Amino acid sequence: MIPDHLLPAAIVLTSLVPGLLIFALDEESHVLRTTLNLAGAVAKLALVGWLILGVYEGRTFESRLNLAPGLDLVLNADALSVLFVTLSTVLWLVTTVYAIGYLEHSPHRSRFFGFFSLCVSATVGLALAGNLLTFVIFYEALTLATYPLVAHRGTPDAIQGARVYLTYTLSGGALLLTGAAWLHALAGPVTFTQGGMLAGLEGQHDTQLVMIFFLLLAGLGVKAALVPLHGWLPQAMVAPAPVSALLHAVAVVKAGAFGIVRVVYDVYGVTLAESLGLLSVLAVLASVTIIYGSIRALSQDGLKKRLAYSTVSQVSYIALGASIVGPIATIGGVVHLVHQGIMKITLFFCAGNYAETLGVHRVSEMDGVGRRMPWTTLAFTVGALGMIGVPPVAGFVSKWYLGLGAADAGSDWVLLVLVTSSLLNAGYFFPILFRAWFKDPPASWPEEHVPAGRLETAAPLLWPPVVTALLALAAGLFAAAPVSPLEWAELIARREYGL
Amino acid sequence: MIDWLALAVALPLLGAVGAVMLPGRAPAIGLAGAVLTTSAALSVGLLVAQGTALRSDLGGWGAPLGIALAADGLSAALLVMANLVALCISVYALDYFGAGSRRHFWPLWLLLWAALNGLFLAADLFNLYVTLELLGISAAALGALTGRPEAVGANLRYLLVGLLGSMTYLLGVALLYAGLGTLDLKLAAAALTPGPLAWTVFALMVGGLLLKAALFPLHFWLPPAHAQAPAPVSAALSALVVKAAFYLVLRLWVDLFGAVTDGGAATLLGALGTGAVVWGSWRAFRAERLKLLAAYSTVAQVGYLFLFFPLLAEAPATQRQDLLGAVLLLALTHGFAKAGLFLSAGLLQKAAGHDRIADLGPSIQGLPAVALAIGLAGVALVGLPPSGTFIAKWVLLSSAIGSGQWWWAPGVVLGTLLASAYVFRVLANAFERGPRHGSLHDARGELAAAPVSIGRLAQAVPLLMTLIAVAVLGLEAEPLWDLLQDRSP
Amino acid sequence: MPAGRTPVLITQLIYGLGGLVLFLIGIWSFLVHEPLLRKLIALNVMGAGVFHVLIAVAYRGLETIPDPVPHALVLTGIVVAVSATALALTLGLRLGHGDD
Amino acid sequence: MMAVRNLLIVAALAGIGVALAWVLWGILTGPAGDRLADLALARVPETGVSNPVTSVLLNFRAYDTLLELAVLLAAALGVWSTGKALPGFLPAGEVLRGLTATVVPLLVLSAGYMLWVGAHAPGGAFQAGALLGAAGVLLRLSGQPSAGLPALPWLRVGVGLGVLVFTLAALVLMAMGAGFLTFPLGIAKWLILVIETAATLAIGATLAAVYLAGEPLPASDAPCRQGGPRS
Repeated sequence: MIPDHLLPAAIVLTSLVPGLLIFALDEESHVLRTTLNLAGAVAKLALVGWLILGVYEGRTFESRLNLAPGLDLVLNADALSVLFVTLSTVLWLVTTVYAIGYLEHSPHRSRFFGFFSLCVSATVGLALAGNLLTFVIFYEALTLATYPLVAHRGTPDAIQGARVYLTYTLSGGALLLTGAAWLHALAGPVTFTQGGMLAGLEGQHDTQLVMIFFLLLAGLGVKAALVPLHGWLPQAMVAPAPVSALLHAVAVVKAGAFGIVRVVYDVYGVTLAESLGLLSVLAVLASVTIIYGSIRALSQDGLKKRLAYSTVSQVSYIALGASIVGPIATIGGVVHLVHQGIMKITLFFCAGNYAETLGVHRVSEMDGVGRRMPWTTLAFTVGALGMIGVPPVAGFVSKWYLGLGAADAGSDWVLLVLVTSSLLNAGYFFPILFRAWFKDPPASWPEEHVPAGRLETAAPLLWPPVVTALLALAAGLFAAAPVSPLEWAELIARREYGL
Repeated sequence: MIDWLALAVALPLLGAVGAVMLPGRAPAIGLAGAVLTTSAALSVGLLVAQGTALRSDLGGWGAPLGIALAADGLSAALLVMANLVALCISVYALDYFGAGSRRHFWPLWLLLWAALNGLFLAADLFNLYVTLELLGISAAALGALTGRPEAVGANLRYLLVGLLGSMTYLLGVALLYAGLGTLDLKLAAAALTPGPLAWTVFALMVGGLLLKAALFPLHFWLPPAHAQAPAPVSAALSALVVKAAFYLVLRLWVDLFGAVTDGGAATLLGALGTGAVVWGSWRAFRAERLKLLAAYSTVAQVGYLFLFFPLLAEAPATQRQDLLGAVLLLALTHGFAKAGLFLSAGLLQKAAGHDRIADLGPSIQGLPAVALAIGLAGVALVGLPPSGTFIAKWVLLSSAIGSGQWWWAPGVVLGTLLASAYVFRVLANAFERGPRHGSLHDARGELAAAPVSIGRLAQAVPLLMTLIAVAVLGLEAEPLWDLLQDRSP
Repeated sequence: MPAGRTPVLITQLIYGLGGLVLFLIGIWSFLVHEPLLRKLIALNVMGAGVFHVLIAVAYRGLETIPDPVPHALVLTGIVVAVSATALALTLGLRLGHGDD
Repeated sequence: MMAVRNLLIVAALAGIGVALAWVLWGILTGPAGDRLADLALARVPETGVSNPVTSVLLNFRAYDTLLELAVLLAAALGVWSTGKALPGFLPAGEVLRGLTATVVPLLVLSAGYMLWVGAHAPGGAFQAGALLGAAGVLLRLSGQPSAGLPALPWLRVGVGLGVLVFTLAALVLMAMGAGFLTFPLGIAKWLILVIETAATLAIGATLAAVYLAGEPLPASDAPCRQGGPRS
């Protein structure tokens, strides 16, 4: 078996190595490519399972590579990283299946799946990052690995979208790098420490610490799509559906949100962050983003665009959770990292299915789509209800904890934000559900690719959304079960607050 | 007794003479010379890594009368890099040059190589002048090899500017000998005291070298000369020749002038470096041809190297090592990455018949290995992880801020962003499938119809080099710092 | 300063300062004149200036054998300068500047 | 505009000149004393030659000289790489031919003398090589398109000869345990003479060859050109 100090590295390598091998494959080697993809995904899942067990038992896992004096690449597993790693690993497996079905006949598959694997490697790497340097390294690597995916189709739109994506993320990356290097100069190597590694620095360098925080926040906020840094996200919608799923649920946006959580809890620590007045700024930014994203989503006719603005809004719940002091809000924010991922990936899978099966891209074309594709639409419905926060889907749990936490911390205005946002969510999701289920289907679909057979669409396209929808339901229904995302978020909150 | 230092210079000289005398066998002799020279250089590197600084008194006279060759961590690291890069270029060149230019390329190339090794190993200030001239003359001759008027003109200008630089350097050496009575670097360092002589000699020697290192605003000669040369030569010019001049400035600074000049000179170098980073990156972004882009990118990268001087000047002894390691890492990474980029550009130029960035789509998509090499080179040039440049920039930024010289940071960040802009302008071609380029199949068809076929070996070389820049130097750079540990002979 | 050194010093200064003047004239000409051939001549003037400085440094009076090291440096420098000039002239010739 | 620029350049150079002159004054009146002169002169007897400058060039700083021969070689190769040699000149008239017939052998003879005398008096490989080169130039001017140089294969040997012999000698010495370029006293004189002879031939051949401004053509198809020397 793998020794403890190599396990985190091995988890990264299970997607990195297949990714590099896939690049070298011939375009037509379907079987080998699929085998490599799935073998990597399954192996990663197995290793992550083992890791969860170990972390639950309190063992430490740390892989360390010395880059230069005082600069270490550190991968280790604490409760927070395990949560994110598990999410990405599970969703990667599902997305891989989906992507194989989605892209099987389009060109450049080796290139696509190669970068796809690199993208997940980078995500897992930044999830397991044990210090800020490592985080920055994988954060930039993620940018690089996703650029080819966004540009994949090669149309002028795709190239343009990829350029916008790159402009935003690399500028953000530069700010993050500056902030991180500054912090390194100020405080030495920035190791992620529960309770905050800067906790002792209170009262010294306050101005510098505030400036560094905003540099880091700006860098992370780009990927987390905090308003006004969200401009790339709707443009990046030109990418193929599995990529959108990856961007929105598994990797990019999540990486930004995860980074904010890390910086607040494990770099600054809640106490220092609050005493510097950083949290209230973050709370305001997050709230503005939540409302703004929802409002913009209302008026989008393109289904993927509507979902994109919904992401802008939903991801900021995570930042909102981090900005409210107290374990309950922390639980809400952290658990939403998982819940939003599962629900949003479901929605994107479904959107991809509509486009791929029927050529339906717009909300206005979705009349009666539920009758033609009931399973897909059912999955979509679960995801949408979850986003609105209807029990018992997972989204309800997150919002519940966020609300409780806000009330607990005396930030009543946050409740108002939550309620408004939920109403707006309902405002842009219910019309879709209504059209899909209750309107009559048109005589013919815009572009029907897959004829209705025993299944409503190709099996690799159908199963992933069904599975993730079930996961979203399960995460809500069995929230109290051991090793549920909620339980795990509580574990994280306990450790962060030293309870 | 095997004198590896002397062999590192003598072997390429012998190879050059062999290639001159037997022009029909020039490639075979050249490659043999390349392999042997690289072995000698690697031996030097290994010996230094094992803990001894090397010094060889040629002729047995010893300083100050005789000339010595010497290698410490700094020179050994650059020597090894230069020789590995040169070996890669040699392998690539086998395929590149046709029957007409082979007999000209190989002997000049080996002479240039001898000059590089001689320069990295020199311990005598006048001997450095001779190696500089050998370098400049062979480089200009190689750069003009295509015989096109633009190439000849650009390289004539390069030769003349280089001569201006070396003449200035030589006056500095003359005054230094007049004042100190020695030409040996170590002895001169021991004798030099702060004062008008030190400052004048510094201004003359370093000023001359800055011209050769193409530090902004003295860079004007570089882009046309490097862009017009044949691809393997451009690779050597940008990756190695400019680097050699920079090495000399650093060497003189560390050994000779650092202690006798005040911070003002270092600040000036840093300011010029910032100018180079911003201006070079901007011009690279605006360049319409790939090789010109690569050449301007060299101007910018040289700027980063000079940004370390003001930090070195202020740093306490404990941090000097870190900074030296970082600047060395940056130089090494750029060496591999830029050579890889130029070699890739050469392949694209062969495949497409031109190097206009906007029209490179079909050829770049038909050569995925080359696209990957350009991508990796781009990662290293921008300074994204994992690459040696990233670590170097991290050290640069945190030292600048940590020592209170935060004003160097914005230039670095701006340069990084501009660099991403110019790199991805090229890379976007790898994905574009607009109507202009037709579909992938058209692109392949066009390539198949083209008379030029690009060999697998020629494609593998730049890929290997850029992989070294990214994966090896980005993840396993620690030994560089060990090399820099103080090791007295 | 010992009295015997004065005549030596004067000779040295004439050569040395003359060398500096040549060097500066060379730079001036290099900077001001566009034609590459003139720049090349300017460089050779600069070289001559440096060599004069070295010769001045080597001089130790009529009765004393001069310092052979600068003399050797000058010889080496001349050959190097000739080589560079030859290449530059040929390149210029190929450009069509050589016929002036 | 140009005038202002030129004025600025002159002013800047004048400033630099004053500074340089001041420094030079300081050096020449300062205590630097004999520099390396006495040390070098004291050890001349160990070099195998008695001319101090030759001692420095071929022994103390022989490595410089080796690289300098490489510089010369690089220039020749650079010249050759630019294209074929320019056409030769029309055969000279009676007077010039007669002069050439007298002067060229004299030049060759003096070159031999220079080479030999360099061991103990001013002279040596460079002066000798320069004389040979001058002989070549003269031949070329008087209508010999090849400047008296041998056919290309041999010319290639000729221009490389200096570096070849020098490097081989140094490597053999190293292999024998003496050290790179370390001449044992007993054979130093002869070694230096061999190296200098090779260097003389190489320098002479190179200087004459670069005067052709290109790679020489095979002797048979070297065309002649109308008119005298390029005007």
